[in-house]
Amino acid sequence: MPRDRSVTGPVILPGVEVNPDLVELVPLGPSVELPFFRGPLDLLLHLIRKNEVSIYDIPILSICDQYHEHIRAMQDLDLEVAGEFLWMAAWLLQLKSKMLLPRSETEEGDPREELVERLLAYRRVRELASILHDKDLVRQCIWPAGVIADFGGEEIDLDWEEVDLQILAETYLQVMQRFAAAHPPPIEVLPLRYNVQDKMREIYQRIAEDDILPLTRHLNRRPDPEEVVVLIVAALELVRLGAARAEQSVPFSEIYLRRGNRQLEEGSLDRAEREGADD
Amino acid sequence: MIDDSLQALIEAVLLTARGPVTSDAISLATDREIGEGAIEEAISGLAASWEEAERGVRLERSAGGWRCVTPPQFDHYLRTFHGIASRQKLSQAALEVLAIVAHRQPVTLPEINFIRGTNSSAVARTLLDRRLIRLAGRKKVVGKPFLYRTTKEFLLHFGLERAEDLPDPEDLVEPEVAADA
Amino acid sequence: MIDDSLQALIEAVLLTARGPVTSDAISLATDREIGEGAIEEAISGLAASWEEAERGVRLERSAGGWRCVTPPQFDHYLRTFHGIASRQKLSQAALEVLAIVAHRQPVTLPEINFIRGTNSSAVARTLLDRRLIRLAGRKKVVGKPFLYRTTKEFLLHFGLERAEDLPDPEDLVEPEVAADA
Repeated sequence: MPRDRSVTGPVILPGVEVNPDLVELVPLGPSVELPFFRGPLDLLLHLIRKNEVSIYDIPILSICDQYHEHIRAMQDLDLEVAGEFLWMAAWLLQLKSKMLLPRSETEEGDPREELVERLLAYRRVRELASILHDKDLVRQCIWPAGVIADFGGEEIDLDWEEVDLQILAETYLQVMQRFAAAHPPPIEVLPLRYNVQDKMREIYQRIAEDDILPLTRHLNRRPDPEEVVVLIVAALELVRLGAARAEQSVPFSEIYLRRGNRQLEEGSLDRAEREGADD
Repeated sequence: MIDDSLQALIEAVLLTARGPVTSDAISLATDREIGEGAIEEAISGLAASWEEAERGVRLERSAGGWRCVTPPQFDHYLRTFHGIASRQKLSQAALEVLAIVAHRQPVTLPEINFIRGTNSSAVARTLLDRRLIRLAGRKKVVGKPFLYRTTKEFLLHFGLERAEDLPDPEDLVEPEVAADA
Repeated sequence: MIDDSLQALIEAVLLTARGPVTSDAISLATDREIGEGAIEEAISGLAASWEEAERGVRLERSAGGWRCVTPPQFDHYLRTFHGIASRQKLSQAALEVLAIVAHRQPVTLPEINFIRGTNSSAVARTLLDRRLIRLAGRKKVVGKPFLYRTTKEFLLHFGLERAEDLPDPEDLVEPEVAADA
């Protein structure tokens, strides 16, 4: 199981008795092993037991100091101290200050009452968890019999009683995933971002000015494959019309475009395009 | 391991196995502590004793192994029993249709069929009979197909007041952690 | 149907059933030819005779019915045979959340967090995935948090008939309370 993010906290100094089944030990080094505390209540119960004090009469002053020591130790060890530990630290400080005031000046009742209630409730949970733990160990070793009835195939049906919102949601997502896999999104044909005529004009002008254009090098400088394709089509079109000549000395070497023997006039490109389309 | 224990172990293996079991596989499970011969012998003993007494299962040799089968005279009762048991069950297909109706309602049968890629009318019928889905008018498209919605009973089962309280499936499968943090 | 046959029939039903079986369901399968009382009696007889002899299966009552399970001492061999390395033990945090859900169901995650004094959403998630707890609607309070309950799987895993059969932890800590006072 992935470690619960909220499970933080180390703490115990060696020599403290812990039920090994109920505590995950974090090996920190060859000599120190610190158990995790599963929250501030877990840590407090530990301190109460360690100090052998009654849960109904917690010596807040000393427990509060020890709690803060533990928090500091956790921080010194660079363990992330979850917010709930800090919240409890603040609560304990508040209780400590109330306990220091003469009882008559505080509001009615024992200021520790709420803390005691929460500790008792949590202790009950731990008791039951420990019973479940023992049961879990034994029950894990039990296998249900499952003879297949001879008369027919076995269908894996779900108990309707056990179908909850989560199963329903999981099923829905499975169906939709299956649907998406069976219906891949159609290939989208985007309008061409480059125009063959423009490219023909561009190449034609380059040749007219420089008399030569190294086509491969020119193509390699274009990062967009779509532009490359349009450029090639434009070049081929110019060659077809006789407005350019392509030369290559050896296979795979640079292809040079040079001026052809036909002049293109403004407007003749549109015509060329139309002629090309008629082919 | 003494004889009685061995027979008990073999019985446990045979009753939890889903298909024919070879003595070799059982021997392997004991880390070859028990040889195939001894196991074969124990199985034969078991088979004979089950045959003798009137029992609910028998052992038969098949496909190179042994398997547990129920005697044919119980077929009728078993069929009835499994039929009754399956009444409280939902097939995978039914669960799928229910999930689609729940999360896309109102939805038509052609839409459900399209999503599942298979005809779902029999399943929808079962869900109607079990009052988990209901007819909710017709869609104003060609053929005017019926629209399906979930029922009050459906909501009751999931502890919801309104269909709108159904959580977003993505949120549920991605844990509540996110909402919490 | 004579007694031996009835026991054999019950055995066949129990061994082929996928979950716990009630005597009512078996009685139904015989078209009420056999009453629940007679069936309950036959099951008890079966359970006792299986307990007596060294057998590979036992009968246990859990989740409101009877089911056949293997005795724990065969676990090691069965795991080897079925090729399952080891089962995951429940973490202490998971056991605490289970304990809270079992005792206070239906209960929300914020309530669980409050009792444990720490965030439990990841743990709840694990328990949902293991089908030991389930979502049971939403609480009608601000934020409509999900309610959690234990499942039938939970009862079967811990061998309980009802969730209420868990001991009350209040009783368990009582002696200590007295000692403390």
